[in-house]
Amino acid sequence: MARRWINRHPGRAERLFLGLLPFLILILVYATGSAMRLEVNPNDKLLPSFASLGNAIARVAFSTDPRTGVVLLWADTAASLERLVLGLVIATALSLVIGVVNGVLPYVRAGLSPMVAIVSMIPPMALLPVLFIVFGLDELSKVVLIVIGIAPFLMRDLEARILEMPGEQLIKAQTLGASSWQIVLRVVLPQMLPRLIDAVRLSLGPAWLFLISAEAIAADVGLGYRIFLVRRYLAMDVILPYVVWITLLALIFDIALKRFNAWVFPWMEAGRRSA
Amino acid sequence: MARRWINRHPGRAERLFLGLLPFLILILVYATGSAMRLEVNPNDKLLPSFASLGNAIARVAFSTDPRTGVVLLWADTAASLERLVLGLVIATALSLVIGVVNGVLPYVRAGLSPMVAIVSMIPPMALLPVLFIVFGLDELSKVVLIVIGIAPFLMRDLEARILEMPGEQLIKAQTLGASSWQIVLRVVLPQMLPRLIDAVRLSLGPAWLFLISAEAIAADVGLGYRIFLVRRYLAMDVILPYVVWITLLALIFDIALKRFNAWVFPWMEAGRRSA
Amino acid sequence: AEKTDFKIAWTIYAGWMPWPYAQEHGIVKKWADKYGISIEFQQINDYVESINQYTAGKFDGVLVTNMDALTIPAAGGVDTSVVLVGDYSNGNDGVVLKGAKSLADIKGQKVNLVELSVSHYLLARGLDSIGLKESDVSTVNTSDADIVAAAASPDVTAVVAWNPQLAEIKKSPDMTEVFDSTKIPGEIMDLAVVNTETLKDNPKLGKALAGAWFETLALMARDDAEGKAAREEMAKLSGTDLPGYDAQLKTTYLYTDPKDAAAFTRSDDIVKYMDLVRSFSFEHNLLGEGAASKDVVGIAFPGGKVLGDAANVKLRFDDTYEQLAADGKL
Amino acid sequence: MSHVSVSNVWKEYDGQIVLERVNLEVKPHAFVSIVGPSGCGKSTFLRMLLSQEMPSRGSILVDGAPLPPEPTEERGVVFQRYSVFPHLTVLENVAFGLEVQRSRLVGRLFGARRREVFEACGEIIAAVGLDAARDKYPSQLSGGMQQRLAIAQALIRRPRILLLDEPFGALDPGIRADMHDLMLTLFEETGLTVFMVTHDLKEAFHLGTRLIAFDRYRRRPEEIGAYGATITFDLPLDRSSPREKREAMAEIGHAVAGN
Amino acid sequence: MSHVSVSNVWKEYDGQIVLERVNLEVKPHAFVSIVGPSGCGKSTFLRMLLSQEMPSRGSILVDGAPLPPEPTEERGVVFQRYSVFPHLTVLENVAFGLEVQRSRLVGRLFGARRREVFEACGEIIAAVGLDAARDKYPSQLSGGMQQRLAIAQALIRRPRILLLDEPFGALDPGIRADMHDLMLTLFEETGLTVFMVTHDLKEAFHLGTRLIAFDRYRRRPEEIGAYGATITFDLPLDRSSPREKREAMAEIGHAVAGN
Ligand SMILES: Nc1ncnc2c1ncn2[C@@H]1O[C@H](COP(=O)(O)OP(=O)(O)OP(=O)(O)O)[C@@H](O)[C@H]1O
Ligand SMILES: Nc1ncnc2c1ncn2[C@@H]1O[C@H](COP(=O)(O)OP(=O)(O)OP(=O)(O)O)[C@@H](O)[C@H]1O
Ligand SMILES: [Mg+2]
Ligand SMILES: [Mg+2]
Repeated sequence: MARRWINRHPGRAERLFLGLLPFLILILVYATGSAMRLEVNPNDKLLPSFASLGNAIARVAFSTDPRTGVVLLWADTAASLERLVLGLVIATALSLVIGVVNGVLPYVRAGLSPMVAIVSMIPPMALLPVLFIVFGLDELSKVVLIVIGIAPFLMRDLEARILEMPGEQLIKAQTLGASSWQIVLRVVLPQMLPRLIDAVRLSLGPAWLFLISAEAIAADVGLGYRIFLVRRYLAMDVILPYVVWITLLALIFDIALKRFNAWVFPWMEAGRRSA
Repeated sequence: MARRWINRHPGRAERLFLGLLPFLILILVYATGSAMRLEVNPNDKLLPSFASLGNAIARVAFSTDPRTGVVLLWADTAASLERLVLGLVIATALSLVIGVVNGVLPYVRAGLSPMVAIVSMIPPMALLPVLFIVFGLDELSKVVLIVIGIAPFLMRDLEARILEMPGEQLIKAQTLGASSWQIVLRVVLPQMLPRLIDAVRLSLGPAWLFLISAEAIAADVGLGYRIFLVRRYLAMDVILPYVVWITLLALIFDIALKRFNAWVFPWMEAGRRSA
Repeated sequence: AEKTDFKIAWTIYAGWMPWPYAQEHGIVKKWADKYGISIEFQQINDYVESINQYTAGKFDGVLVTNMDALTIPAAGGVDTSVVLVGDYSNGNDGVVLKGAKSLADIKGQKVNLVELSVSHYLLARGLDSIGLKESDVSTVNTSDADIVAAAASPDVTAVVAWNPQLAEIKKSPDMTEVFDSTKIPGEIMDLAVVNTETLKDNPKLGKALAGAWFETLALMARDDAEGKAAREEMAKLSGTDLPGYDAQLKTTYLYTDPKDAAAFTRSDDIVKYMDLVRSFSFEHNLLGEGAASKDVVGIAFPGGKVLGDAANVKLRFDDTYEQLAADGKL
Repeated sequence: MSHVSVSNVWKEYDGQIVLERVNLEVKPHAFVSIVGPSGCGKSTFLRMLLSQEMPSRGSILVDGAPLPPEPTEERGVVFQRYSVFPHLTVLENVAFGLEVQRSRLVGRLFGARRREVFEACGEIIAAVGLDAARDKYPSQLSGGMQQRLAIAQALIRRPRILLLDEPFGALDPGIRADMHDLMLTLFEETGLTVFMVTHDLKEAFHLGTRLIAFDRYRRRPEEIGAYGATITFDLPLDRSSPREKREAMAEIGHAVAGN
Repeated sequence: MSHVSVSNVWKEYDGQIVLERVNLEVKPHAFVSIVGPSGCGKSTFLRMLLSQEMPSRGSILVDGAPLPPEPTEERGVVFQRYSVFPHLTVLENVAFGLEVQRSRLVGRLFGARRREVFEACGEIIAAVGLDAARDKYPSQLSGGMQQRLAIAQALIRRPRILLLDEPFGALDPGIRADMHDLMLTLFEETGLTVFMVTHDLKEAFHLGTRLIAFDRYRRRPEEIGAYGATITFDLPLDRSSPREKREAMAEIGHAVAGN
């Protein structure tokens, strides 16, 4: 009997092949588009050939910039990563505190939850001038933009997750004599940390977005700065590798956080339905 | 005996008071900051007084613009909402289809899930030039930016939610003779729709963000257009009301979607722990 | 108040690249040291943001065009002095049409440009020159960073831009430049401005800036290896190469000689140009929504000439430092 | 001919052996009660009969053919944990099986055909005593009510094999007796084969035509994991002789209690 | 003096009356078995004793004082549904109560004190038969094992009142008998007062020193909702007289089965 499709699982090799397929198609589509445009206008910069992409990569990633004596890609990456990690760490720590008290304490929730909900709706880009004036144009404002951009989401998600916890667990902890503080520390926090990290994974995309936007406005080094700088020359041969590189970095973060979760919180995995 | 803080729930009046408190504080902080700056420079534009905010609001919201003959705020709102709603609807529909097949069919998941994860990490702003060429510079590209910005998140969230469903339900449906298609239609979809709408609520912030960014890049009407246009002369008296208005609109969307969920999917509420 | 540390915001633009070069090669420091002060040039990517930051008081000075100096800080009540008129756009700004031969073809088209910027001014002047009105076209506000990509989009037919974007746009074979700033020489100026109060309390700042500026200009104007090396570096800094940068310099009229700069600042032309600019600004509500006439913001020129409200002078063209440089008294 | 035939089945999880050397031949129309200590693998055994999991070794045949590789409508199930659909009312939960059968395309009926099916479901809903809760959602029901719903839902497609995992554990004695009657009636009427895991020996004896017990032969802590449970008792039950039944019950009770 | 005193308690949910006019006086050191049909409000009654919910009307006193408005360590609980902490191992779950008692600040012990507490927990873990699973997480345990863990966890703080909601429903007879012995030993040793909901009359009689039954007087479908359940039987049980017990059991069984 033929199995239902929902019960058919691809094997290892099949999975690899299927996973790569869309990327192969993408590369093919790009190559075709690029060739077509270059045929019409050999100087077209929008979809450069793989050869010029390679040249640009060699220039930015493997040779030192004669003016500054650094390899551009690495200098940019180091600067951006520092801002990103700082922003993520601060946002996560802040959200953990506010998300947990919001989820656990009805009085705090009544006060802060509507505020957080509303702040999460404010488009931070529109307030950039104010941000820059309050936090200066240096590293701080870039980190703050990331924090303002993702923390409200993290807080709301955490609050919702805590409210989804089976009420019995909190009752049970109380019957074992735990105080509010102990319940937070020993019941809520440990169960919420892995969820928070999952939420941070979902926030990686937005975090990069905010970082790039901040770097586009005020910076003299960074991945977003470089993209912005060469954008006015439509130097897609630099932009595309940078975008791929950013995506790759984000992906590495994502996978690292996932691994970290599975490693530090084994009880999460123990109960999962196999995929 | 004093109750634990986790068991103390504020009353109606207290809740109202606590909910308003942060906003009152915010207004107070703003008023102080504004007064301080205006004392130094009466023409300061960064934190205008409530009087000049009022004037600006009257100008943009209640009187027709002499140049174009329309009331600016309404014209901008209508244009932006049209783009936003279109983007949200398309993103939701697309995500529903892809998220569900990704969650339900292991073969499709093997092919698409990595792609979706990677696409969700690409900062769409950096690829704007390509978007412009493919989708033009008009309404379409703005809608597409919203879709590209939020759909990957929606898809990933939906996929994860489906994988979290108790396996017993799918087994049970199979023992009742349901085919893959019937399981999708009658078991997975109805349970996922409310989750999807919850995810859309979480995406409202990013959706506005992408809309405003798109309007900042190329537009002749829209809330984001106006904000970036008047930013040229730091007209915070217009920007601030616009930001408040955008936040309010997003909030109304959020509440409307929440109500909609509770109304159309009564079974969701029936089992919730009281807040 | 007297102080010793000053911050100036700069953005990438052909006529402003001498500043970061001067900073990196110690020319700024040399002159600042001479007057016992320190000057830091900070790069901002977003041009409007740099002016906003200056207007909000985060910087003591900024590099800006004449129109933006009038409409942003001056109209915002920040009394601003022009220390140096660095250059004027002599082809650096242009109107480009896709598949059309003359400016008259623009009628009825959608024009992509940075609204309310010098591009907008250029367009208005261009339309004016052939008897068209602004209402004969419709404008679409387009970010300067993305205008090259926008121009490549199939549904865009008319663009106003400045360099280096302009040069990129013109590279496309179906694009024709139909109007540019050589037709309105001197009207679009690139300035170094400083908060008037700060300058009054610290004239040393003006002297140091003028000293560093003209030394650097002299260096880059040289046709020898050193001059070339300087320009090459400026090219790198602005994200292009030497030929690209030289091409941009060709359409930028740099006042290399301080005497010329001082003479231009004192000329009647500049009054005429500023009157055109303030008329445009007023018509586009850039002098404040409540402005009753184009006279609300006063503009002062050397020799006591004033355009507009003399009791509310917020923009001052000051030839003191250019003249000191010309006289070799720095 | 034997209807269900289990030969030399092993089941491991990550190297831990749960079941080993399970052999069983079941004739058609048998009611197999399964007992055994907690955690010995009874639910695991049912899951394999359901094709929810595959044996690590060995084979299971039904009517001589290997078990289909996935759950089918021929084998109904009531899980130990609640397994009704939370988004459907009691009535819709029960009607689900009939709706997907009669409407292959959308799995849902409309108009007169829908009314007809819903009416047909009324009988079994009444039989499990949920008449007053027809339009409630599962989250509005008590645990026992949810379980009764699950039973009604599983019976609606009249499966040939029914797998029950402690289905009556949460029911009160009155309802439980009613459910027993219902089960027996259905069993007699339909020629169903039933596998039922239970912790209640009385129930096992009352309903079963055969009783099997799973247990480990080795019980020392260090041996658990290395050795699995298997069938340690296998008694045919004759419903007509109460005395024999009582004796067997005492014997088994002793053995299963493990002391 | 009466220890727990329930006077004229009503409970409604959204206008649906679940319990009405519940009156009960319980002496110290009583073992109250609670039976009644599914959905009649037994769990609801326990939740009120726990202060998890408030009565809509009426009052509950313990030792003459009103019930604290929230759960306290004096009233332990084992829920019908699993209520152990999923992120703690078996050992950590049991130690939880002692850890929060001895470390008010962080609710967690370290070093020698931690070892000491963990050792103290070993006994009760052995008593519920989870010795081999000390370091497993709840999701790795079978349903019955989870429930045994919940029992061990609730007993560790030696509460004065213990509330059990069908705690042994998922256990096999052998383990169940062990748990009964454990319960009775603890009950005798500690002077505990126990309220236990069960569906198993034999268990109710075996463990209880008193048996109460909840039921509705009105059973017609249209009356449900308008009238709640209340205490319909209240029997003191004398453990020493098996015959009386058997007779009472038959009577109750009949009444509760409702036919
Ligand atoms: N997915 C799994 N991964 C690892 N071990 C598992 C898994 N499922 C079950 N087990 C183990 O298999 C053994 C048997 O579990 P099972 O649920 O079949 O027991 P059971 O006999 O049904 O017990 P109970 O009577 O308590 O329901 C247990 O020791 C359990 O820990
Ligand atoms: N939160 C709630 N909202 C509305 N109705 C509820 C709620 N909780 C319980 N009920 C209703 O109250 C009644 C009693 O429920 P309860 O869980 O106390 O029954 P029970 O006697 O414990 O049943 P069982 O023996 O099946 O566990 C049921 O009819 C149920 O539908
Ligand atoms: Mg089991
Ligand atoms: Mg109950």
